[in-house]
Amino acid sequence: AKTELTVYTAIEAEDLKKYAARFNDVHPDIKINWVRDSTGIVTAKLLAEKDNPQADVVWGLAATSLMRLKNENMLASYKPAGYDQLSPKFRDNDEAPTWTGMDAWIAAVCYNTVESEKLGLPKPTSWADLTKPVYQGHIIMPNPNSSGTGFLDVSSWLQIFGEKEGWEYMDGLHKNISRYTHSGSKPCKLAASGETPIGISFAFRAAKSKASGAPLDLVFPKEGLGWEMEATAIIKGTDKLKAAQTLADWASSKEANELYNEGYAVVARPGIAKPIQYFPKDPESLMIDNDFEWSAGARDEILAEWQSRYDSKSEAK
Amino acid sequence: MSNQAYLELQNIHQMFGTHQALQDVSLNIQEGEFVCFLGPSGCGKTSLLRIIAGLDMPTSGEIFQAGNNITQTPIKHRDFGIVFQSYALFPNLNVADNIAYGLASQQFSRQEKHARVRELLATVGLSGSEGKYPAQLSGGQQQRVALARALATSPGLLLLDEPLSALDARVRSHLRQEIKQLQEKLGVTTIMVTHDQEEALTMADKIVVMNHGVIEQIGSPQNVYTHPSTPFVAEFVGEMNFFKAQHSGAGMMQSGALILQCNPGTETTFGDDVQLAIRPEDIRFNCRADAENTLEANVLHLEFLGSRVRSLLQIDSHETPIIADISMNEMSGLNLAQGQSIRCQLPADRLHIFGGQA
Amino acid sequence: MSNQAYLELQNIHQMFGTHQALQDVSLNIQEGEFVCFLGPSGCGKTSLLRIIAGLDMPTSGEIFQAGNNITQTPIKHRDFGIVFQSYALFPNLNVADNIAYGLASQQFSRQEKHARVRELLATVGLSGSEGKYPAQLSGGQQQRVALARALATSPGLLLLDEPLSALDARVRSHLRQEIKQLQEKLGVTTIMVTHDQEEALTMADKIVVMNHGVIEQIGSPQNVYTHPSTPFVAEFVGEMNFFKAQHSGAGMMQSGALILQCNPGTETTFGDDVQLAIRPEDIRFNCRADAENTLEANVLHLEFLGSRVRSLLQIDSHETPIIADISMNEMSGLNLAQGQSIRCQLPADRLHIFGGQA
Amino acid sequence: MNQSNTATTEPSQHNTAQRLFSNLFGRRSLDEWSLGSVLIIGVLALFICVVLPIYTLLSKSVENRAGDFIALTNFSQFFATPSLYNSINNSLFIALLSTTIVTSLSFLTAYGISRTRIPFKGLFRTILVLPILAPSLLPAISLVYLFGNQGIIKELLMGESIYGPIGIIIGSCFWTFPHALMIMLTALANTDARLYESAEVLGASPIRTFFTVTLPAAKYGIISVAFVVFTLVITDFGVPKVIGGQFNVLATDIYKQVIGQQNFEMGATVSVILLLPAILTFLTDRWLQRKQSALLTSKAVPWTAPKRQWLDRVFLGLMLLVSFIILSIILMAVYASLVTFWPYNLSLSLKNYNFDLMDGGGWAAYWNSIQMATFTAIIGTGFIFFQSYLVAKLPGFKVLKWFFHLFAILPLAVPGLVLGLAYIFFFNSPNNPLNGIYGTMTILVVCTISHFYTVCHLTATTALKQIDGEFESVSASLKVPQIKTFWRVTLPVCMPAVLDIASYLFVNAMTTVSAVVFLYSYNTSLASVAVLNMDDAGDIAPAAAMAVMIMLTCMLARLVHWLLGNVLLKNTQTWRKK
Ligand SMILES: Nc1ncnc2c1ncn2[C@@H]1O[C@H](COP(=O)(O)OP(=O)(O)OP(=O)(O)O)[C@@H](O)[C@H]1O
Ligand SMILES: Nc1ncnc2c1ncn2[C@@H]1O[C@H](COP(=O)(O)OP(=O)(O)OP(=O)(O)O)[C@@H](O)[C@H]1O
Ligand SMILES: [Fe+3]
Ligand SMILES: [Mg+2]
Ligand SMILES: [Mg+2]
Repeated sequence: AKTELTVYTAIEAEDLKKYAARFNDVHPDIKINWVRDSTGIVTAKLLAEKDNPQADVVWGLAATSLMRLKNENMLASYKPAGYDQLSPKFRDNDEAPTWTGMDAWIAAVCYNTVESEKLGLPKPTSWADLTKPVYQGHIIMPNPNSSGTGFLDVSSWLQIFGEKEGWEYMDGLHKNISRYTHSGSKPCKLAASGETPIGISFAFRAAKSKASGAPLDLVFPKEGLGWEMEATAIIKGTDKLKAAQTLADWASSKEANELYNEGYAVVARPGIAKPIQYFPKDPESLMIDNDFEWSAGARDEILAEWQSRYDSKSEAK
Repeated sequence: MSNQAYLELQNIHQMFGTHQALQDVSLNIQEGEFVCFLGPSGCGKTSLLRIIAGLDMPTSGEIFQAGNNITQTPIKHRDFGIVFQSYALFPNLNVADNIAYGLASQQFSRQEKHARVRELLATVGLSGSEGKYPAQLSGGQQQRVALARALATSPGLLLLDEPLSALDARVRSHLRQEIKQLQEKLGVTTIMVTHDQEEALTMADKIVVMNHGVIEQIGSPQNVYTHPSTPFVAEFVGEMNFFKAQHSGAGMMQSGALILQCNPGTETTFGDDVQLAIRPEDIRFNCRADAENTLEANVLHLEFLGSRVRSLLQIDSHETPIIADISMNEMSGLNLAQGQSIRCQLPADRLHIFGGQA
Repeated sequence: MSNQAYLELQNIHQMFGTHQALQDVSLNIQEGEFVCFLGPSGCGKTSLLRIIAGLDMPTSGEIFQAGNNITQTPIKHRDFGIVFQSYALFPNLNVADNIAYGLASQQFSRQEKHARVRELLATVGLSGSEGKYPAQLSGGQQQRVALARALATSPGLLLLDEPLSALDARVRSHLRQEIKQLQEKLGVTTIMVTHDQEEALTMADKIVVMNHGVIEQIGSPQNVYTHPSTPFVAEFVGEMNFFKAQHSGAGMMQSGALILQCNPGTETTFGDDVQLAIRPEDIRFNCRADAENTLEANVLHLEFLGSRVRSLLQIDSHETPIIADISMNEMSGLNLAQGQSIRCQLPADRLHIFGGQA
Repeated sequence: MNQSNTATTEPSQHNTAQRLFSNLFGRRSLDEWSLGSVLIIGVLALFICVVLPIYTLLSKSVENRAGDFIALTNFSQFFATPSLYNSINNSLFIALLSTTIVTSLSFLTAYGISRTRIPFKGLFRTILVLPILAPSLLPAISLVYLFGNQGIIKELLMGESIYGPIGIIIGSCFWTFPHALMIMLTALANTDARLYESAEVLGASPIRTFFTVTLPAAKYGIISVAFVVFTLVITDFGVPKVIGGQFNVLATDIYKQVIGQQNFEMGATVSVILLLPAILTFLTDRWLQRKQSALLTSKAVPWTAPKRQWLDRVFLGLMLLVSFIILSIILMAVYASLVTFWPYNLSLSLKNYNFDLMDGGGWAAYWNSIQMATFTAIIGTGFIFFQSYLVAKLPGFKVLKWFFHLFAILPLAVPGLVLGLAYIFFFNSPNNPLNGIYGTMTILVVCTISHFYTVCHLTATTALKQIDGEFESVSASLKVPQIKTFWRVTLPVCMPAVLDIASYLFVNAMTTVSAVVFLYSYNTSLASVAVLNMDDAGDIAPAAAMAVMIMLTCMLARLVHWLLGNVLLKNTQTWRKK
């Protein structure tokens, strides 16, 4: 009989079928039951279910979230086949690794050419540009408290500009923000539909929206891009450990990395990635040297600070 | 018509769709009179009262008050107070506010209103209840508040739609007297609707008996009881035994094998089919042998009713038995028993004659 | 206690919380008897009936049927049919199904049921109404269906809770006779609850008068009416005038300035305070001058009640006037008028004496 | 008559203990005992599904993450965080303003329907209650298309942003309006022509009559509406989530605390704070209801409106306006769901109905919703009606019934969001033997039934109360088991109420978000939650499409209800005819 695995994921909904199908090409005896939600919700769900886990595997969730789960001692340690071939950035540098990186998901700014023209907004080229007064009320970004993308933005600015200047930067940016959304892809979708001329989001979403016909330009600010890893892990205590390991093995295989590359410019296995439409030629050079340990550790502090500074936007009105 | 009448209805008709609720109703009411509309449910009493109040317009006919045609006069220019069947007190206003409701529109000062309310409450015997709400009052008390409210503006005409029907028997007979006394004291012309004959008999100066939208008889209580002009009135006001009979000679009626002597009066001629009628209490038992209209009857059944005994008497030549009421006092002399045969009399002066069949 | 009694209640008490609804009620009912529980609203009649039916449990006391203690017997082992005040007909079942409702559980064939329903409908005079629904029947017809349903299982005991109170006066007096006749025909022991004294007087073999949860008197209708054992019974069953008086000698009672001769019987001694009572219809007017207990009275008010006139008489030495009823026949000889003075008699054999004050 | 001898004989000596024993046991037949045990099961079920979860939630609010008791630390932290406790102000502001608007508007429209002579009353009524068939997210999404930055009539806002209090208030008013209207219609249906006639006879002007007769009679209805709307708005999080922008309210705070920050304890704390106004509202409403029943008289004569030309015209205008607004909002959502790519490609297509390519669970979520709603309607109706029946008609078991009633009323005071969170805490606890139902369809059905229990219970109880209380006594005297009377009489007579309950449960199960948003799992995602998630992910048009699907399904359910009620019942309920 088929083994059924309950897999929690934050991979875009439209790609789930593809992922499962590719996996089943190789392992037809394992059926994947997806539980798909945005990063925050999946993480919350996993934590809520801590005492009684429902998931067997997490495939495609922000690495910082997985680190959090690791701290809660919820992940089984497993070193998938070919683990050592992955770039070190994509590895849990622990004795007994618990998570395995898949691909990188990088920040980007979605710029709606039609609406910007109407409003006379120049195309920004850097993060710093976004604090200019012209953009006042025209920028939407995700709320780091609920969105993984939002958090990677905030943590990258703190790393790019330094802690103090980072917060000063955000103070300036905050003046131009019309609202913070709960999901990371929403700012780009809103930019695509003209609800806002500029949305801070991530590259994968931006490229997809542009491909589906939206009048978008992708902007990759020159100071460097925050990024986050999608990663895979096995939940501790699963009663289908064997199948779970099979999936984890495949998730770091070459085929899988080719699959990730269909949407993501940077993947865990070096030398696999081919350029992707609308992406810069060498995305890795734009990616900052992200310190995940730091950002995972300081997460609660950063979020609390962010919340006390910006989370009551509406009162200004 | 006479100009002395306080209120005069002329040929009132009322149609509801195809249903004729009132048919050619004409009526005079004198000032200060207490008039009862009496009739079975659905006979049109309320309809008539509403027309007099101006709440409904009659399909045709006219109403005159002191000689003026008021058929078209709007309610607010008419001068009457009304108590509805179930009082219709404002549940959200207390007793004082209910009573003073009609005073507001007449520019009374606060104190005047106060005084008037107190006076009215005293009149209806509810002093001190100003602050209570209708829900806190018993049925009888609510009824009195409704009365006080209707009287507050000192209307020339008081209309009461079955004011007592919602109350229980004891409260009812008590309030009957009170209303009557109040009316006499104030001298206000009053029309009361009722379907209870006893109520009408005890309270009214004039009874208007109605049936199927038509007035059957108008008269004093005594007159209506002792000289009902139709079989309907005879049966509705009190109880009545009926026999079919035929005019068989001057003042003689033949019913079955019986030949009964009757007081002349009704105009019937030989061979006419008539109905004879007699009230149960008018049948005599202690009668001399030579008295008129005596007959032998068989006692079928005796029913004890407290102050009197109701007997069911079978008369030879008649199919349906007749009812006779015997007071307990008379009974003690008679020693009647079931199954016994007895001689009784249908006194000629107590026989009613109605032409035609029922 | 006697074993012949069909039903025997011994010292029944019933408490609802702190409210004592029944207090030490004991009662024997013979087979085939028609018993009425009579009393004012809230006196505990329904409570007692429900205890007999087994619908409620008494707080204490026992019930015996044919000598067997059935106090604890579950309803389904008791043998009675019951008709509720509201009839409680099943609105969605037609007449036939309603009547046959209790037959189902007793393994009757379809045809037997059919036959039984038809028989019962004939008994209550509703043949041919099998297919109608309760909403299509008049109140009186519904009542009969409820009766038929209760009779369907041929119960040994029939319980009726104010079966007539929801009906209008005319239907009521008609059904009274029907129920009584049916009961006589079937010979079924019957208990009926009512607050209408006339109903109880005309229908019952035995009346149980109740007040405040206590039995005041048990007796035949005549007995209860003519020999009420307490002032409450005297006043509740029929009307009664009361005077305060004092025993002032052998068979003599003094009330105000009046000295009245009374039939001996009640044990009172000199100086005892008593209540004298007389029914309005027992006061005589055509009395010889030498008769006992005559007195002069002033006619305050006359009220026409149809078959009789109610007079309000003021007696010199008494504050509250007394009521006397005069039949119309007697009245025609008397020619009484308001304000007139008249000589009347309170016959000694009609005076009731109750010890103690009211 | 001779059957009397077969009556079981018991020893004639009874001591008190024995009597007590037989009072408790001996006299109950097997029949009554089995029904009694069903009642006991019912009380237990409600205890487990309502009381225990809420208790667990309350205890969470005074615990820290590790589960230690920390008294009110969470609360002081809440009040120390300005952004959190600002939400209280925001919530109150939104709720009070919406309450004022909805109460007055629903009074006016209800007046128009029941007290004027305007034409097309039935049509207006149908249109005005339409919003009840849509999830509360639908108006919010629709508002984005109407007043958003690309909205077709955004100029009407004169530069104000729809994302914020304005949007929340319009959206809240839209979806709470039918609830208010229905209460208001019942309140105003209570006319008493006699009072109007009395007022007229006593010379009162129309204005005075309005203030002394019309308004007082509707007073409790109006207060009741105000409280209901207040609770609905303050506990709703769908609308503020979609259109609230950065305007935080308590309900979204809970969501953010739990989903965004995985801070369950603070979520529980905010839930408790949200529970307070709801409970206060609930208690006041109960108290008012009791007061009102004392005022109602049974002899009222229905009042028919006289012709008042200008008044009728004004009301016709109002009805047209309100109907127009409601229809616009609904039709905007429908239109938006059909537009290929708003606003750059306005050609119509069904692309947005291709839910399988979106977040939220795809078409499977829609079918799950239907399945969930069907189970809720069938199981819920069966359970609720039968339990209400036992409470109303089974003799004895007084204490048990008292508790049952208490438990049945409780859910009314518990906002769905709070209930959902309580369910996580309670059912997902590993030492709860029932934790197997966590993440299954069962827990969704159980939670939805619990969430909407009270109204159904009251509907059933009202219907049962109208049935003669002596039916059971009659059956007992005829020796027919009570359950048979239930089948043959009680159930058929109450059929209209049963259908009402089923339809109410179905529609609410289709549209509810708040209670289930924490509880669904991969194979039980629901359409209403999908709307939220799609909107969350920026797929606004597909979200509109799913909301439209839900609304159409509810309309279909109502149509089926109507057909059953009018066609089927008419044939089986011939007995109602005179
Ligand atoms: N507004 C109306 N529309 C149609 N029919 C009406 C209306 N009002 C009264 N009727 C009918 O007219 C007839 C007389 O009604 P009315 O109320 O005057 O009777 P009533 O004598 O007062 O009876 P009750 O003693 O029952 O009050 C009845 O058959 C009634 O059904
Ligand atoms: N289940 C109960 N709980 C509490 N009190 C009750 C209950 N049943 C009856 N009572 C009270 O017991 C008293 C007697 O009630 P019961 O119904 O026997 O009166 P009744 O004589 O039948 O009156 P009615 O003529 O009004 O039907 C009343 O005061 C009533 O309020
Ligand atoms: Fe809810
Ligand atoms: Mg009438
Ligand atoms: Mg009773």
